[in-house]
Amino acid sequence: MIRVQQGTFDPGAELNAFSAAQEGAGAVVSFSGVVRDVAGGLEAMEIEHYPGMTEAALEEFRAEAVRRWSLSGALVIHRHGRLAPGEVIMMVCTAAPHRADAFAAAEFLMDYLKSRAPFWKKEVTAEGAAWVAAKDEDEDALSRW
Amino acid sequence: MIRVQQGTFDPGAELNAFSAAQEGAGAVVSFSGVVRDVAGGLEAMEIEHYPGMTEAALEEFRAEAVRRWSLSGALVIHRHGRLAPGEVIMMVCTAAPHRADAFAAAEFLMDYLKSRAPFWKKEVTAEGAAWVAAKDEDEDALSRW
Amino acid sequence: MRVLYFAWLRERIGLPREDVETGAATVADLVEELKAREERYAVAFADVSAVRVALDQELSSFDAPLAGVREVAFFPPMTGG
Amino acid sequence: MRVLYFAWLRERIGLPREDVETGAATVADLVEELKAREERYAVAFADVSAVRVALDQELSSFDAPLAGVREVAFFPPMTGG
Repeated sequence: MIRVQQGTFDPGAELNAFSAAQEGAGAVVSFSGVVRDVAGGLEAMEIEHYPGMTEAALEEFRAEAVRRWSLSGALVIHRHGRLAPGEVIMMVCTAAPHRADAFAAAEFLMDYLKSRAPFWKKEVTAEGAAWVAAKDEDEDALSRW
Repeated sequence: MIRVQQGTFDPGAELNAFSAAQEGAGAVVSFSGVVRDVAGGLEAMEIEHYPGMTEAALEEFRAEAVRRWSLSGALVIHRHGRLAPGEVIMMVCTAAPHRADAFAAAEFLMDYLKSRAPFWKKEVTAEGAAWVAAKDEDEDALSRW
Repeated sequence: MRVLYFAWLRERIGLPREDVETGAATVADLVEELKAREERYAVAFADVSAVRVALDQELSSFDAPLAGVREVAFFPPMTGG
Repeated sequence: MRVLYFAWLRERIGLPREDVETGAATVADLVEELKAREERYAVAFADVSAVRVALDQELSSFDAPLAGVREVAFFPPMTGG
């Protein structure tokens, strides 16, 4: 399942609901991303996205993960809009009979979310607002899959 | 922090409490292990451990993970005693400024928990009870660290 | 053809979307038409190595043909997760 | 010296721990003493490649010296996680 939403969510409740829905999964991996503060103080993180393409991209990544690894399930949640430091941005959950599959699928989904899902982050501080630059290391991370 | 306990715990509540205690962590990874059913039907999973050595081993693995990666925190919880199918066995949480560190540390902790923490699992079915054999692939997984 | 702009491309061009009448054969041709139009487009597309394009919501490339395409989106490298 | 047994070693030997009077120099020597003692020890230690040992709660090896050691534990390969 994938969800793109403006409102916040509860990672612990999502993890528990996801785990409860799995059949035969011995291994459940979760990743949650949190808005980090920056030097000088972050007022907000603004996340822009491309409605329609975002949902299609996340669903494509999720389906690809299910094709590549033996998973009992995978979940992607990603927020957009204006977030404060400390707020949760997104979450990935994967479940599999064995831990190697659950870990690999979660890392795969994160790498694709970072560099192939149409989200753009802007950091707002007292000095102004600046778009977050894509990192070479995030682009490079895709080459391992 | 590490915890060795007989009673169950709530993975979602643990994840939220762990995340809330992190400073400057943009990335939180969790792994939870669940008792899987087996062909023929599992009545229980009995987990024996070595009190004293268990706690020392988990704390050693946790400290080693903190030494090797830039983590803001790491948590290991492992149960012992008689567990029913579907019950949570253990959980690892790691938090870091960047996702690669959080993922690597969680996988490192899992590999060490599997093969170097003094726990022994026994599967109880209608046909009797059998100790779970250690897997070569779990032993081999240690060589990557 | 509907053209969308995101992030700093949207800010530099000053609008999130517009309908464009064009006979451009490829994405690169469309970009040249836009750059010729007004200074703000020329500024936004000054370095196309920093620009990504999607055709009908699928990531594509600047040499892709536009025949049959209804929606073109321009944006910087993505920073999700 | 306190000697502990876990998992199927505990089951085959029939007790979880015992105090052993021994002058064994190494873990391997101690194992030979135990095996000579009774059939159930000989069975439990028949294949020591399947047995792990901890000295004072630290993983160790069969050629390790026992001087100063207070607690020896024998168990199969661990299956945590």
